Amino acid sequence: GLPANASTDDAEPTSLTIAVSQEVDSLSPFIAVRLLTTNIGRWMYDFLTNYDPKTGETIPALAESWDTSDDGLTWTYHIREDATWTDGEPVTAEDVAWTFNTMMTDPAAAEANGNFVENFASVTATDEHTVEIVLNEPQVTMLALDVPILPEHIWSQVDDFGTFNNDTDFPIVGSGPFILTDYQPNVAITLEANPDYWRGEPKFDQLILRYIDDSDAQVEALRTGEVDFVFGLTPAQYQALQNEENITVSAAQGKRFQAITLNPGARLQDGTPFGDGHPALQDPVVREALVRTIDRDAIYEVAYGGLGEANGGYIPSRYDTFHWEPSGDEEIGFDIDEANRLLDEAGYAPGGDGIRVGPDGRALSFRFNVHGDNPQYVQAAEMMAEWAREAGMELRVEPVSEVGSLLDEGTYDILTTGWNVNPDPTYILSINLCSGLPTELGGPYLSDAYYCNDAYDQLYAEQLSELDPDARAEIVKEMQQTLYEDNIFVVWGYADQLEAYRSDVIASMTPQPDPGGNYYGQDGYWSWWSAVPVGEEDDAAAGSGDDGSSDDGGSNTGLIVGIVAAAVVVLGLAVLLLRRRGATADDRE
Amino acid sequence: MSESIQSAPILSAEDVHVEFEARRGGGRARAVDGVNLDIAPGEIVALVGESGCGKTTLARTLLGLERPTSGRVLHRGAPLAYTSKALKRFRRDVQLVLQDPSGSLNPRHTVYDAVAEGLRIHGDVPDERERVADALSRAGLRPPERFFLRFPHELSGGQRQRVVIAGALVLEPNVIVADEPVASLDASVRGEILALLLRLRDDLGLAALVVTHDLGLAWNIADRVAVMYLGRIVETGPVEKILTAPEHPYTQALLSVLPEAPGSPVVLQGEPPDPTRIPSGCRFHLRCPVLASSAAAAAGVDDACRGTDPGVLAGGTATQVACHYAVSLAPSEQSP
Amino acid sequence: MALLEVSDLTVTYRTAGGDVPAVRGVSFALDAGQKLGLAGESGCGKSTMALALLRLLPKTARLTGEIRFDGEDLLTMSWGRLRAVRWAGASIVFQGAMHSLNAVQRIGAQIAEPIRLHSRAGEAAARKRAGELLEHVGLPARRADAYPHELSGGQRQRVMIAMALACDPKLIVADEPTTALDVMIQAQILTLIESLVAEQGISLLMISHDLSVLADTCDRLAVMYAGRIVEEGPAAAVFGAARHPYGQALAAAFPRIGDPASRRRPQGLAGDPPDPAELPPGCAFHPRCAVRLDHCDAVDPSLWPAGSGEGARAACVRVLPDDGLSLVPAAKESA
Amino acid sequence: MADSALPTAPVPQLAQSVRDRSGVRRLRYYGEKLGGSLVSLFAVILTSFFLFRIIPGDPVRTMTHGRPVSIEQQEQLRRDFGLDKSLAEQFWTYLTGVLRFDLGESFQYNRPVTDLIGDRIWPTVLLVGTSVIVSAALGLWLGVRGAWNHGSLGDRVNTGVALTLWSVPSFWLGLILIVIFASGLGWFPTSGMESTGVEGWERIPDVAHHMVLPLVTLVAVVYAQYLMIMRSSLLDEMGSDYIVTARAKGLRDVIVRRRHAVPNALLPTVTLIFVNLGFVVFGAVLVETIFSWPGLGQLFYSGLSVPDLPLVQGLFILFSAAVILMNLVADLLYPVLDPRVRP
Amino acid sequence: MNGLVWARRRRTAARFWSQYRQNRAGVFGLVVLALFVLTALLAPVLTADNALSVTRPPGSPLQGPSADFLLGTDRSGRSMIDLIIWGSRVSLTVGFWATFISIAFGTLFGILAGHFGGWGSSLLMRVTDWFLVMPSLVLGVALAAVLGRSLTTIIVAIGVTSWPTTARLVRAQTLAVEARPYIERARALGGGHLHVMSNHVLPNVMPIVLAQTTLMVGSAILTESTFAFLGLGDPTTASWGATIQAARDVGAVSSRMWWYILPPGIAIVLVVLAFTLVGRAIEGVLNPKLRER
Ligand SMILES: Nc1ncnc2c1ncn2[C@@H]1O[C@H](COP(=O)(O)OP(=O)(O)OP(=O)(O)O)[C@@H](O)[C@H]1O
Ligand SMILES: Nc1ncnc2c1ncn2[C@@H]1O[C@H](COP(=O)(O)OP(=O)(O)OP(=O)(O)O)[C@@H](O)[C@H]1O
Ligand SMILES: [Mg+2]
Ligand SMILES: [Mg+2]
Repeated sequence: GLPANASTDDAEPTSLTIAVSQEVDSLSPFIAVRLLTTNIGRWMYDFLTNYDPKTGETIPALAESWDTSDDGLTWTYHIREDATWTDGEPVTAEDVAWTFNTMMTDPAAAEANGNFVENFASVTATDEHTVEIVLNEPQVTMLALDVPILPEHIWSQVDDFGTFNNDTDFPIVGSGPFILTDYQPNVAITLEANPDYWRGEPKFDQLILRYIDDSDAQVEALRTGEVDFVFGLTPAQYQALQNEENITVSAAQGKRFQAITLNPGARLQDGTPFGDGHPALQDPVVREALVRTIDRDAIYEVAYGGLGEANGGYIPSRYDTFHWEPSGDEEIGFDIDEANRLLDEAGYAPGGDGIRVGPDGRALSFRFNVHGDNPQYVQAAEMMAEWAREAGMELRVEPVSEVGSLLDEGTYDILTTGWNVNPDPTYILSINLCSGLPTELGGPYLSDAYYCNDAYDQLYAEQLSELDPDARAEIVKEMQQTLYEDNIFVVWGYADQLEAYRSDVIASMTPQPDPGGNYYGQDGYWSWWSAVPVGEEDDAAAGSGDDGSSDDGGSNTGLIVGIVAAAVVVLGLAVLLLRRRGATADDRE
Repeated sequence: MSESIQSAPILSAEDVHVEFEARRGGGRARAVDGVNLDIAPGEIVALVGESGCGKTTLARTLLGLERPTSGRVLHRGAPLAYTSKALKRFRRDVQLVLQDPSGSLNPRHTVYDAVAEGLRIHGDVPDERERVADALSRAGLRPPERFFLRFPHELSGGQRQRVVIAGALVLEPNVIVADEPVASLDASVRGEILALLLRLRDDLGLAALVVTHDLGLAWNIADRVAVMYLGRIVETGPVEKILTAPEHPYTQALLSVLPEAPGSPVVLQGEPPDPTRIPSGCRFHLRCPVLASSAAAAAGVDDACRGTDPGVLAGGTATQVACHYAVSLAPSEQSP
Repeated sequence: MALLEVSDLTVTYRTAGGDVPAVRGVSFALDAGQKLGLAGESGCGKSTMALALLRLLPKTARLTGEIRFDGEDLLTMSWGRLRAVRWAGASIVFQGAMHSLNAVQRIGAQIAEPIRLHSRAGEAAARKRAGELLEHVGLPARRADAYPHELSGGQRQRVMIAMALACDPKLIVADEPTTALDVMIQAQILTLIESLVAEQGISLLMISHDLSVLADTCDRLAVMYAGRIVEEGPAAAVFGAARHPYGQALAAAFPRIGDPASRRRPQGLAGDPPDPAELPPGCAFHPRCAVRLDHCDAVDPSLWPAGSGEGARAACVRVLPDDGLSLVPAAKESA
Repeated sequence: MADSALPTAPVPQLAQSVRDRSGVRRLRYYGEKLGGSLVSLFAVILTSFFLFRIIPGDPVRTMTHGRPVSIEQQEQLRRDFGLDKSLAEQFWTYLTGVLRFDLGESFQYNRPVTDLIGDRIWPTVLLVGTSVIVSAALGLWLGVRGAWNHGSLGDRVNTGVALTLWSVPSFWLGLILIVIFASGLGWFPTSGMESTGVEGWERIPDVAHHMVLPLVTLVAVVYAQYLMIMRSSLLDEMGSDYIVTARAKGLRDVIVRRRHAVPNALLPTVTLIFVNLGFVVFGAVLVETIFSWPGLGQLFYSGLSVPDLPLVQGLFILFSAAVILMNLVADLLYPVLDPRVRP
Repeated sequence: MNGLVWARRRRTAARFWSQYRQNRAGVFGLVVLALFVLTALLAPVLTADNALSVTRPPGSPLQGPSADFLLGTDRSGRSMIDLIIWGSRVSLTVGFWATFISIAFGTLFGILAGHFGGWGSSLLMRVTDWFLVMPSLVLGVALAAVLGRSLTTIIVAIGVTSWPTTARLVRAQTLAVEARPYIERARALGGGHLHVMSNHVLPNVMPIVLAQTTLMVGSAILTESTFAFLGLGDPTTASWGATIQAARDVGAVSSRMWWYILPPGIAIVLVVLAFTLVGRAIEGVLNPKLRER
């Protein structure tokens, strides 16, 4: 029941099939938190703003433009007039207001993105195309409100947002470049191009997400052409596919860092210690010595097949504004001799079995809990254990399925961890605040490492109120340096994102950042929206005119150019503001 | 109650009843339904009867392997205690020999182990080897050393039964209870084993209760015979008397169907009766040829046959019969 | 003419432990309407012989000799012809009725099966005949719907007999038909067999280890020992006045109640039954023989007319002229 | 069978009461079996409650899994899941839930576990059902052939192949089949249950096409069991006296086999098939995962990796219930097939 | 006497062996098994000191077969042959220990349940039944979560979930043995429960247990690989299952690294098959009814 695509009426519909393995948690944007479903949400529903594919800066989307009051508490968004729902209704300010108001009033609707509206005082549609949001306090994420705007005329009929999964009526009414037309759980999800999308119709008629659990099976399916796009390749697969005909591989700089955390003594906010972390790790010398035994380069060379970047900075180098890395003397690099020297000096003499014993008589033998399902972590852990042994420390690698409980109870010495980092680093920085520690035993908390350093907290507060982007970036870098020097949250580096697609199906696609970026999991829908089927390259080049003439209220080249231009204009503004990324895609393990 | 001036019974059953929860639902089986039986030292008693009449159950009860539902078992005049210690002591004195010698021997134990098992259980270890050798040679396995390390499957049936008997003898018991000791053996071998039992009685003064369905066997070795029918002893007395001049119609029928018996066989119709449903009156009356032939009616006991239980026979060595008809013919002979 | 004529039949089982000669040259004849009893102790080859008669032995058995049934040699007969002879010509009653009946088929169907096969009768006719047969052996026809386990041992044996009668065979082979049964039921079954056989003029080959039972039922008796017939003759002659020491011992093993000779004097045969795989040289019985002669381990006598009664024969050196010394090989003589 | 029935000749006038009693006995037998199953089921329900509570870790933490959730949100979830209640209360809620077929809400799918199971059960039933039918048919057929010609070359090859396949880890076999037949030769799709966009009747050949490799994998590792059981029970039967009787009746070999030996030998095999069925469902976890077959096994695997406790718990109950049910069916079926054990 | 007993035992063993030898498949299984056991025992001798090192491996990661590394290298640059050799240690250890637990429990409970009738036995059997219906993998998951992912966990999980099978088998055999007259005879001789169980039941149950043991080692090794596949194994140990899993982790199948995926699988198949063949051969010798098969 889809409006046929005019340009491909006669031909077989072109489709782009992506192999996925993650399950759908919900198709309701109020609930969906997984990478897959938040991505689909982006393709189905427009947001107020979007990110530029090249730079990652904020650009207009549903909101054509916006104003903010001087005190930064009132934000007014001007909603574009040419946006329509796929059932023909126009997208209005009412829809925007309804979406936010629902999240503010109904806890069930706040499940996924509630953190965006926590600070909202009111959201009102002042007219059909203007929304006004009043805040309680200034908020940095106002231009990164990654919240899908929902059609009020449909969603207002839902009784219980806690149980509504938006997967009963197809096609699902949306406003994005794609329309979700079919969902067979764990078989496939089908999206079709929205011919009326204001930014222009996608070139592929269909976007199909096909479930293939096994990563080897995914690659085999790519080889046979059953799917056209595969992501999350292993280095070996990447290398194997590199030389294959009709397949293009891509290694993009990672958004994610890999790290270990050393238990500095788990404690509550009031300082009450708990858990049974090894006391020696509270000694900075031991921590430094331990970090000295880690050969980051070797890890990326071996475990990641050379497809990644060894780096100690907290924010991946992909985000060069905020990225910091130690230079020269700052570096606590691989030096086992130094580690031995440090430990000797500090009085950790080797015991009978070659393992050093602390002054308190406890051997430097640490539990090292590794995510058992992450082969690279396991491999790196095994390497670290061997290195540490050379410095007289024992790391007992204990793979676990889930580290949450160890963290809860503070019953670990060393843990592996890793976070996806979004363009705005606020959230990822906040997890290391003292206020992230639990207030009571078993109570909720944010911390990932029981890190608590007043100097760091101080800097965090400073960067929150620093409006000058460069100055803010400086502070953020300083925070990273503090974190680095404390040797509690020890980042190894950033693995590349490895993807491959069939070049006999997809002629071109826009990566993010462009060039050299990734296709899947973008902040935006650029790759799929821009993907050009093989054989339609010419259409695509000349095609915008076509689209303009055949689409009623659709987009045209001019508009796109305008938007891009507007995006450039907005760039400055965006940098001015601290953005707090709605970290729906943050996916810590 | 015993008329005999022989020494007191070494093992006796006193009004023993044994009931079982019948196998597939359906009430209780009165496998032994009131039995008095005495075994005097040096006496061989044969217990004969049809399949399922309760012979084995009675034998097991006498050995303390089954507890009587009511009544008691007396060992040298003292009631049997069922504590494990008392039973263990009792079992030095009373031994069991089973029908199937192949089954009675653990296929993984050597002859030596099998014979010495009793000694080991009772902790008599010092001269074990001599006693095992002695028991084996008594049982006719000579020279015993040749058999020590054989496994049961390397022996013939007769030899196996001798091993079992040796295993019983090694504890120097006074009574042997043999449950169909030769039923699974070839006719030619059978005689040898029976001769062995007789010899043991003569040499060692062993008393024996031999359970069998073979009347010829009783004739071969027993002093006294007790005929059992459906949980009761229906006729008992010296072998010569019971097997040549039986009074109970059941015993008569049993004898008449022996191949070499004179006259036409009295084949009882129907299957062996069911211990879960014991008829009232005389338990044999439904199949009784005397009752059927109206001889009983002529003697005027037919109502008694159908309605009155002839009662439980007493122990001792006297000739007794539990039959209204037989009693009516010779009332003076009967003790109540 | 004899209905069944077995001459020089041998059966050898091939096993992992070597060849087992279970039947070693057996010859006998059975006339129509005659009842022959075959006795012998366990393992002497009785069942093997019975099965050999219809070539029912497992593949590991090798047969030689000749079995003439109604003039045809069963050993060289085609399989098709043999199948026709089976049951319709000669049927078998086995000892263990529980195991010889298919436990999951109703007995009626099992009786009807050969009827339908051999007389090409229809389903209904076969069922009817099965019912009649059951009545014939003293079971109500409605028991045709019963499964074997619902019957008692005696009843099952009757079913086997009814089944054996199903195709009006000329010969019934009864292999220990009463061994596991109680005295009283044994008597019932024997009476039944006797009357049926007499009534229909069927020949009977009855196998048992109980010489007294056979003597009571059969016209003639044959005694087997270690795969050979060692004594054969009219029933009374064999049971009452056997000439072979084994035959004598076997007869004596069954006491006569009331006979003071056997009172408190059980008669047995010393020694162990022979193992067919390792038979002693010469007369297989000589190690257990009480009247053994010196040369018994060298001479293996064959059946020789002996004893009272018509056609009575025995295989013992003592019945031979000059005690069979003429048969002793030269080597032995000089030793 | 073991307690060989004592000869019980019903005296005619007692026949009626015997029949009544057998009715009662039958009822009692079925009652006992049913009761036993219910007890087992209850034990499983009980176990699963405690089993999944000894697992360390806080489900809410598992759920919120690195999302920027505020502390209030975490507490709200805790309330939603009833984790703030006492253990007894939680158990009661759980128990009443299970009795109403409410197995809770999956963490990762945000849907009732029962719904998820409802979605996924049919692909599993299709795959497992077909595999059981195919492997039973194949196993039984080869088993019969093997037993009848036992010791022959064909029999030895057959047994050898079956045992070898039985020794193969099924997931490994699946991978290799994919490499050879899907990506190498391109005969079959690499994974999934159907192609996208195929509608109507065409779905049948499409699904069949997708099912070939998973089916082969499943059958390959399972059929050996049926083969071995059938072969050995048939060999058992072949030595029986009633087979000699049947041959003595003049029946042809094929008939003896078909009418007497096989039906008797089938008895133990059939029960095995049913008892196995419950486990095969579970064995499908590996194959479904390798082939991305959208069934319960794959669901279970996905639940394992989170771990999604309500889901895993629900499937645990389901799989156990399947085994219990199949055992019950086998128990109830056995008397139908074998008159000897009829109550 | 003792000497005689030993001579006797030797004779029994010789007879056992002469019968066993006739089963060609069994002999094949035994040879394969002996090779693997030998390999496992000699692993330290057969491989270099740094064979298992991940920081100083002998080769570079994921190399194809070459003269230096006949079966190529793993993701850390270790020789696949060395890994398989060491893997035999782990896999066999897991197999043996899991089987030991399973057999010990199963035999104990089986004999107890079979020997003591009554409600105690029914209760015990209910418990076994209940263990029988518990999906073993789920139990394994729970155990893995509680005990942590380690070989011990896997051993315990396999042992704990597989003992009911043995228990049922042993119970059935115990019941059969208990029905034999020699038990009655032993009781009549004055033997108590312990005597009957240890002197009569146990020796007669042992053959079944022995055959079951061999069969179970194989299936334990298979189960171990399954656990590894489900991500419940300990990826730091070099069991064959873990090696297959490591191969899957690097995408060896789709990267066409057959040398990484085939050898551990083939090793599993061979060992499991060998155990199965040996188990069946032993069964055949011990149970003459089966011998013809
Ligand atoms: N353990 C038992 N449970 C239930 N019934 C039993 C048990 N033992 C014996 N019976 C019943 O008790 C009756 C007598 O059995 P018993 O074994 O004593 O007879 P028997 O005279 O020895 O017979 P047979 O000559 O066949 O050995 C039979 O009906 C039998 O079914
Ligand atoms: N299939 C076989 N393979 C090898 N040997 C066999 C086979 N069947 C029987 N025998 C052996 O052949 C000999 C004769 O056996 P058969 O069954 O004919 O004896 P039988 O006289 O019927 O004994 P019983 O009285 O015990 O039934 C025995 O020693 C037996 O062990
Ligand atoms: Mg008895
Ligand atoms: Mg026989």
